[in-house]
Formats: sequence, C-alpha cells, structure tokens
Amino acid sequence: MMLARRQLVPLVRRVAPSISSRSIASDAVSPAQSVAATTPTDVVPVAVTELLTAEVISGAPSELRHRAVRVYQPTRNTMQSGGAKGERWRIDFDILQGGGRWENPLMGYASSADYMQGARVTFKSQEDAINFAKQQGWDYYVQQPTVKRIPPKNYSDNYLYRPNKLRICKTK
Amino acid sequence: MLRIVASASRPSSVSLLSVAHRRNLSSTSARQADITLTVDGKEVTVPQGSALIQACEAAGSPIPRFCYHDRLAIAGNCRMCLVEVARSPKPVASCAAPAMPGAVVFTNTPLVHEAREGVMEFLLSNHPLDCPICDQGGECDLQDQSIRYGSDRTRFHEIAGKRAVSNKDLGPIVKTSMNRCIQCTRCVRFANEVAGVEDLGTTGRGNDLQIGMYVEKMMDSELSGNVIDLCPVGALTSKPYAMQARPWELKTTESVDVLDALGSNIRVDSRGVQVMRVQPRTNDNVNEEWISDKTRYAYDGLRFQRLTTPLIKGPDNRFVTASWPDALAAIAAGLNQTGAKGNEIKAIAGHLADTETLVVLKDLINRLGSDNLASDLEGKYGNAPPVHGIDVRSNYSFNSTIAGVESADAILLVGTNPRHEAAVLNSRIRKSWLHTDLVVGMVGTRADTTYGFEHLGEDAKALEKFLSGKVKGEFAERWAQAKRPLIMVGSSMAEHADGEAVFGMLARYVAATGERIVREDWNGFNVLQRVASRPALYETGFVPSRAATSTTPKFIFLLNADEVDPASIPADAFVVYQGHHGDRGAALADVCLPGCAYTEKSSTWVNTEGRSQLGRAAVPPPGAAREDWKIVRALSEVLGVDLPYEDLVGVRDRMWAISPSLVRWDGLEGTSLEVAKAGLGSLMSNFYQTDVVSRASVTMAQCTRAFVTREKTSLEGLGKEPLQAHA
Amino acid sequence: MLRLPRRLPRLSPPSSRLISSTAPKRSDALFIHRDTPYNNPEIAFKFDAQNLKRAQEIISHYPPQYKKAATIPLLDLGQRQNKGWTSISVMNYVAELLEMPPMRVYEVATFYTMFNREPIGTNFVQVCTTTPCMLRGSTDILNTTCAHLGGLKPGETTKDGKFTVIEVECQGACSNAPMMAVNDDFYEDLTPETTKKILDAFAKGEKPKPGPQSGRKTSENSAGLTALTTKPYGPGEFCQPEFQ
Amino acid sequence: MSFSKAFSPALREIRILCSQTGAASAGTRQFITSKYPAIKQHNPDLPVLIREASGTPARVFARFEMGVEKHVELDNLSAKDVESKVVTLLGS
Repeated sequence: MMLARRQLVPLVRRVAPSISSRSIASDAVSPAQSVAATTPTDVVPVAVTELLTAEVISGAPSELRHRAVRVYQPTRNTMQSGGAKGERWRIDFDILQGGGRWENPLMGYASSADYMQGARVTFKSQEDAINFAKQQGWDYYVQQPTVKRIPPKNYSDNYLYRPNKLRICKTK
Repeated sequence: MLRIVASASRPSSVSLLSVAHRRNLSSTSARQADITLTVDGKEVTVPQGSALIQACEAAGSPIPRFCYHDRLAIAGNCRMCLVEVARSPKPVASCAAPAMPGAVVFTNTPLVHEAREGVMEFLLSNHPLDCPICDQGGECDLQDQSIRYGSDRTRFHEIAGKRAVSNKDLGPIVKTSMNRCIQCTRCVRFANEVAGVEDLGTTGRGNDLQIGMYVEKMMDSELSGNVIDLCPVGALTSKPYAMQARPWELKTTESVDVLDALGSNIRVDSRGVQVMRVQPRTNDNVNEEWISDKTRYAYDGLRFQRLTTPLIKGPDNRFVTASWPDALAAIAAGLNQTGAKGNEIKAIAGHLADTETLVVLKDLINRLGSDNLASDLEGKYGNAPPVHGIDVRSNYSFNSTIAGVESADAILLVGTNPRHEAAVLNSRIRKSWLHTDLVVGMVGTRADTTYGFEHLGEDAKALEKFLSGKVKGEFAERWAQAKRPLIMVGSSMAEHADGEAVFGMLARYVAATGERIVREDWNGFNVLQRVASRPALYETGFVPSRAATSTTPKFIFLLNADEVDPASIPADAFVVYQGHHGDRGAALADVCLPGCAYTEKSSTWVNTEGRSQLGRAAVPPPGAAREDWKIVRALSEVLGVDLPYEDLVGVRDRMWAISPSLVRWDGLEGTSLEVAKAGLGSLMSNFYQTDVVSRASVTMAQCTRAFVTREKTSLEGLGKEPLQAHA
Repeated sequence: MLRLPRRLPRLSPPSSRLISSTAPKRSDALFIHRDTPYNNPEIAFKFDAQNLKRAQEIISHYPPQYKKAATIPLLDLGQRQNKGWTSISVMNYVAELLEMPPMRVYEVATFYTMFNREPIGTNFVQVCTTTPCMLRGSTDILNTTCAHLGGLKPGETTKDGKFTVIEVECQGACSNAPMMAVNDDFYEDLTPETTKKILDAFAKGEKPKPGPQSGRKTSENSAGLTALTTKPYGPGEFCQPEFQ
Repeated sequence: MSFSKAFSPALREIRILCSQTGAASAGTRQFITSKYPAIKQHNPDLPVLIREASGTPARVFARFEMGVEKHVELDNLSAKDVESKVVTLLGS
C-alpha cells in the first residue's frame, strides 16, 4: 500500500488541474519526483531548471520549509467596482495552528508568534510567484483563478418587446 | 473578446466537465458576431451587443461607474461613465451606449475629465461628509473616485444644508443611512432582478428621489446582504458589522462556505483572532457574486458557545476540563470498558464535517473492524445506506452543474425548495426564468420561490401522475418538448418514507425517456444536497453497511453531529463528541474533543455538484482546539491503530486514492454517460419490487414545509444549523 | 475628429463667499407613506361600475402583457373617483388590476406631481406662478387667493374643506397670464377682483364660466384687433354676377 | 470465479477508479457497464464506488475486514483482463 501510494502521488499532482507538485526544491530529488519522471503520462513534465534556493544563503529559518504557501490571484473586493490590481498574483502563508495568534486579555491587542502572518508578496504573474516560492524553497500550491463569464449587456435590453406574459416589471 | 473571457486558463477535462464550458451560458440571446472599435488608440474586439463600457474595460481602460454593474441590468443614471466618442457632440454615457463597429472612443481627455468632474460635483453637493464615521470608508467607490474627479471644496452654499432623507428600515441585516445615497439604484435592480423582492423602488423625483419601500416594510429576502456589497457608497451597510472594523485592518482569506451545500466562494475578513465579516468571492461556476445572508452573517456564531478544551464527563455527570492526552486516554479506556467490537463501534458525521476528517475517521473506524459509519440524516435514515446509493456519483450530485441550470429550459422540482436549501442557486433559476422561456414545475409543498412555477401536487402520487403523462397543462406541454429538461430532487427525499419510491420512479422515467434527460452533453437528473458534508460523505463512502444498520452501538463517535436524535443513542454507550460548538452533540458526550470551525482549518469541501474546493484557515482555533483530522489521527495512535499517513499531504494522498476528484480542487469531475446510466440502473433495480402507490404517502410534502418554518431561525448561529427535513 | 473646447478659462475666485439666499424648496409631501386614519391600506377602494368599464377600455388599448402602460390613466381615474387624491388604497388597487408589484405603481404616483397623495378640498385651486404669469402679476393673484380663503398658505386646505390652494408651475396658458386652474378648468386673465369673484362663486357651489375673465375671446389681442379688422369676404362676393 | 454469486462477506467495499474518457480506462469502463449490474444484483449491500476523474489511472481497490485494503492497476487493460484481475483481487 505504502509503495503504491508513493507511486501514485506524483501522478495526481501532475494531472490535477489545480494542484501543482509540491516542490521541495531544497531537498535532494525526492523519490516521488523521480518516479514521476519515468511514469508515462500524457502530461509533459515541466522542465526543471536548477534553482539556487535563497534560503540556503538567506538564513531564513528552516521551519518555513514545512509551511505551505498559497499562490493565488486575489479576487476583486465585491464592495467596490474597480478592477485595478485584479491581475496580480499573491503569495501568502497558511496560518499556524495553535500559537499563531492571541489577544492580550487586558487591552485586546492582537499578538502573534508567527513572523510570516503578515507576509504578502505580490507578483505580476503566476510564473513569477511560483518561481519566487521555488527560490525560497517553500512548499506551495496554486489556486487557479476562476473564469469570468459576463454576457454582453445592452441598455436596449431593458426595452425589448416580449410577446408573452411579462415575468418582471422593470424599473430604474 | 472580452479580456476576462480570454483569461480562461484552467485546462478543462474533456469529459462532461467541458460541457459546462461549451454551453452558452449567457442569459441574453446569443449574438455571434464580433465588432471592432478603438478605445484610447487601442483596437479591441468585443461581441456585438456589448455596452461601450464593456469594450473600454476589455481595452484595459478603466471607467469609473456607480450605477453600472456587471450582473445587473443597465440603468444609465449616474453618468459617471461618460466618455468621448469621435463625431459625437457630447460626452456619451458608456454604459448606456452600445459599442459600435469602428467607433473611436477616448476615455482620458480633458473633455471627459471635465464632464466627470461635473458629475462628481453634483453627486457630492448633497453627499454628507461622513467618511470618518462611515462604514464604507476605505472601500467606497465615491471616496475613491472623488480623489480623482472630486473638487476639494464645494460651490454650493445652501443655508439650509444638504438634502436630508429619512433612513429606512430594511431589516436586521442592512443598515441604511439614506443621506449618503447617490441614487444609483443598484439595490433596486438587485432586489427586482436577482432577489425577486419587488418592493424596493424609487419614490419621488429629482432632488427628492429616494430609495425605499414607500410603505413600511422590510426587505424580505435571503440574499438581502448583497445590497451592502452593491452599494457604491455608505448608504447601505451591514448592521452586524457596523462600526466593528475598517477594511484596511482586516486580513482577507479566500475560503469556501459550508453553511449550505453550494460551496459558495467566500472571503473571510479577520482581525486578530476574530472573524469580522464574510464577503462573497466571485466565481461564475458557483455563486457568481452573491452569497446568502446565512453565509454572510453566521460568523458571529463562531465566537460563542465554543469548545475550547477537551472535556471529560465526571462521575457527577459534569464536564471536567482535561488535557489532550487525558481525553484521548479516556476515550481508549471507554472503548475498552464498553467492549465494543465490530459494528458496535459507530461514527456519526454531522453537517460540518470536513473531507479530510471524514477520510481519516472512516479509515480509523474501518480498521477497528466496523462499517458503522452513520450520518445525522433525519430520523433513522442516517443509520442506513442512503436510498439513492453512493456507488455512482451522479446518483447524489447536481449533475447539470450550477452554472448549467441556466441552460435548462424546463425544471421539475421534486421535494425541494431551492430558495431555502440553496439560495444562490435559486437566484440562478430566477435569472434564467426572467431571461429565457424557462418553465418550472414543482412537486412538494407549495413554497414562495422567486419565480413562477406550476404546482403539480404534494406527494409521490402527484409525481407519478405527472411522470406518466397524465397531467395536462402548460408545464407538462413544455416539459414534453424541452431540449434540456432538468429534474431537481431535494436531498430530503433521501430522508423520507417515499424516498425509495420517488428515486425509483424518477430513475425509471429517465431511462424510459432515452436520450432526453441523460445524454452525452446533458445530465438533467440532479440531487440537490443541502448540507455541506453530505457530498463528501457519499464520495468517500462514509455510509453504514446493511449489517451495521441493525447493530446496537456501544461506542459512538460524533463528528460535528449536532442534529443527531438523542433517543437513538443507547444510554449505556460511550459517546465521544468532536466538534467546535457545545451544542446538542456535546451534551450527549462522555468526552468532548474541541475541533476547528470552517474558518479555522484548511480543509476540502465538496459541494453538491461534486466540486471539491479548498477552504483556508483565517484565524486560529480558540484555546486548545486542534484541526479535526489531527485529532482523529492522534486518537488512532492511542487506540493502537496504524493509519498510513502523518501529515496533511499524506491525508490528501489517501483522499486521492479514495476518489481523485477530491483533490482536484476547484475543478469539476463529471460522470461519464455509461456510468451514470449504470447508476440509474441500480436505482431502478432496487425498486422494481416497490409498489409505488402503496408506498406513496401524503407526507412527502413535509420536506419543504419544514424549510419554510426553519427559515426564521436560519441566522441564529452556526452551531445549531437546523436543517432538518421534517419534524 | 471633433473636439469640444478645452477647459474654459477660470474666473478669478470671488473675494467673498457667495451664500445663496434662495429658500430651500421643500417638497410638498413626504415621499414615503405613513399610515394615517384617513390613508391606510385597510381602507377599501374599488372602481365603481362605470369607472371599471372605462378602465377596461383603457387597458384594452395596450397589448395584454403590457397592461402596465395603463398605470397613469388608471391612477387618474382612481384619483377622480377618490375625491381628487390618490390614496395608498387607490395605488394598491391599480397595481392589483394591472398585475404589477405595488411598488412600481408607487414609483409612478410619487413621480408625477399631479397625483395628490394627501386629501384635497372640493375645489383644487392651482395658481400658476411661473415666469409669464409672474410678470403679469400672479403674485397678487396668489396672495389674493390665500387671503380671500382665510389666510391660507399655499399647500393648505380651508377648514371647511372647500378649497385647497397650491402654487403650480406652468400650465401652458401663458398668453392669458395670469391664470389659475380650479379643478379641471382654467381661469385666465385674472385680476384680484375676478379672482375673488370666481372663488366666491365656487364657495357657493356654482361654477363660473371658465376661460378669460377679462371679456376677451380666448387669447386674442386684449387691446383690440390690429389685423383682419375688416369684414371677411363672403362666398362669391366679388365674383361675376352669374356666380353671385 | 464469476460475478454471478455473492462475494465473501469479508469483502466490505470495492472502489473502482477510472477516467471518464481516457483510452487507458476503456477496458475498466467496459467492465463497469457489463459487470456492475451483476455485481449489484448478487451483492445488493456491497458498496461498489465508481469514482471517475479525468486522466486518472484505472485501478480497483478492495477493502476487507479490519480496514485491510488491496488494489490492482487496471490501466491499459482490456475488459477481459480487467475482469480476471478483479477476480484475483477479490478472491485474495
């Protein structure tokens, strides 16, 4: 069972439309990935370029490697109409379970032991974001943006003749 | 093409999934031709019939607007979107003007600026200087646009001051401050078109125009919270959120709603350890841009009545706080003491159980030698395999997809009231009903949907009569001719004495109609689930075996199960409750294990379509509460059961081995035609022996009746999400 | 490509702030409905047989699905039957008759100022004070009217319920300014004296002759005709004798 | 062994994973269409979960008592081979 699972893991990750392979860039080549390379699939594996992971020299704590980051495109705030910044991609960390946050019982100040809880990095494209996460040696998963379908709209639609009983009484 | 359309990037699978993408989902009639025009010197091609503002957007020229909204009809009354069009003597309101081939449009000229400045000056002339005390501050369209187009002082010095308008009472959710209203009428159009509340409107004229109901009335809609989002100023704000936080203090987390089975996409805004509000996230495949009021306002339930530490019931029947090791040891001791073996070990999964935990719990229970994996379905139905079976996904899923509802031309509702079971889906039906010739028929208790329907009867007999073609009427006629007929069966039918009969009847009908209802490009047989955890329960096979049904349990593990009938739990059984609220389930327990609510864990949720989506933790759980799957995993260690995973990745690998679609987040995996037919076949064969008429009782209608009474309490809180079918 | 002129040269800012001194124009009625003993949805309203027939006739002018087009005529009919004002019951009844949401009818009824949403007197006196009338002395007419009816203010009703006076905008009888409309009739070429006479007549329950009160015909020149003063030719007057 | 009689009671659950359209799963799908009704007829209470996902390799899992799970790969097999593999799996 264990072996089977190991063999199957990379497949799902390559094939699944919305999950990317867990990149453990700083590890030596993981057994999972090596199997993936030899298993025939109809998905062409991404060419792996050698990355010098920043964490080797940046001095970032190694715990960071065990925390997943999400790569996603933040949706537009529905409170507002403006679509600016809507094309950007963002990386942020999942919160820490347990000691991530607490409130001062007297003053209500929020404190956190998680130095990454406020970290948000913005990128122009998904590739940039993924590349950055790889360089940092972070586990990441990509959330694909949703497809918008706004039909063509026309002011004159308000005045279209309808032959049957009206289903709505239009107003301003 | 519109830019937004071109940004489709997800590779869709080639099966039924892609059908949903192929279909023309626009609610207006299809207009094929594209036209080309020039916006700010950039050529852009848009579908014919687009508004000029859409063309400008597509060209990447943002147009300020107040009244125009992508998902509402065009009103053209704020005039903020003025642009300059060559050979036009005056600036043109780009929302109300059609995009014409060859037009040359300028959105950034002195004329445009001056025109917009003029509009803004008039808008501000009566707008109070409330920004410092206004809840919209920081995410206000008027505020933002006045930075660019507003003047820093006024030229109106009326002694009597600005226009004053009385505030309206729109109910417990929407706070009004009508002085701030700029009469964009977005709320009126939303209420009229989307929510189906035709009581909101504009009264008076000119300077006296105001939004309201004219008569004293509240906005009676389960989608009313969305007008808060729509309002471009602070006239309509959220009552529960009033004066609670500023948008720039909030941390936003994109997650998934679990209070119904639609899996609406939400954004959880939190500050510190508190969830401050819940906002919708646009996803045209699921919830468009709307969420129900329950989704939006149940969050305050997350603060109260929480389980924060493990509890063990002492000898005096009072709970005593305990440490995690003690609590887990107490469970192991309890299991030993009761001597539960095999199917006497029972797990009951509740409404808010997440998929990861279900998988881990199922593995644990299975390895303990039991198949007694019940759920808190109504009455005895949770203790038996569901009547629709779980073998084939299409037997319990919403196969037409939520977006696909819009392409149906006749809908038959069976024992369901989508308005209460899936409010956002209901708005889709209304949208389609308004814009197309859709006809709706209903079998079940007559309910106030927001669209017209033909009531065919209340019980299984009425359904049988309709299916056998003995009913005459407009709906029957149109149903017979429908190209895309859609049957929507309420999940409460699986919790009803007539359930077997109804599912059998429908399966036989679907099979008898050949290619009409289930075919390669259309699967019109749908089960509308109303509880977030059920699709995942069925997907993972979390159902009791037939043998387990008759076993008296000695050890019961309640996973978020608050709707369970206390009478069904034997007095001498050892009960463990794992969940986040100290509600009915916890009261029954000998040991309580504090878990996470949906805003506190990153877990997978499967919606009624079978779409798995990844929720994300926004805030940490209170006290000693832990992620649910970890609790079960830790328990397995104490019970000496070896589970083959240690981390979340491992659990998800296991989920993949159970059903790959569980880890294909956001994607939708359909059921192939032959398998769907095999599923229908199994439905039929089970019920060939069933005498439909003798089984048919008049009580089927109670399913929807209960929802109407429940509606009143639906906002009371998360912990007691009372989604019972019938009393 | 056509461009409109650029920004106009700015005038130098005024040295002192201009405080506009126009009185704020208050609407004469609320734009929300408040239940009162005389105006609430419980008060039944129905067209009488004759009006119902007329209503059906009006509705028949429009395609069946666009019955809502008859909102304004039907509201008017209802207002006439309901003593000159449109109560909430009238609106609800019209909405029911036309199968439209009541709010859509309220929108119409509040938009048009000629639908009175508060009760009025038996005689509804509307004095025009728009520019042409004002130039011809409508201020006097308004003051006279108000004073003569016992010191009313525009918008008020006399205690006996016989008169309601309001100021209105142009009624389109500018050539016979100043004018006022009492119920459906125009009284034109008014002077304070003729105004009093008209009001007195209405007070007695009579109905004075509508039209110009100065004695001239319609809107012909008040100083006498300046053209076409001779006798018009009759048929065949200057023709050959055999045609006379 | 055929599918025309009830399986051993030790068998608790069968899970068939395959792709809806993929060629590699064709045999498995054919197996489902031909044998699923028979399996269901003789084992009405046995869950036979058919879980499709595009592009997923075809496999069948069998869960026995005490949560013991075994599986075989069915990718690129004909319906007949699938049948024999499944028989071996269920009989084991």
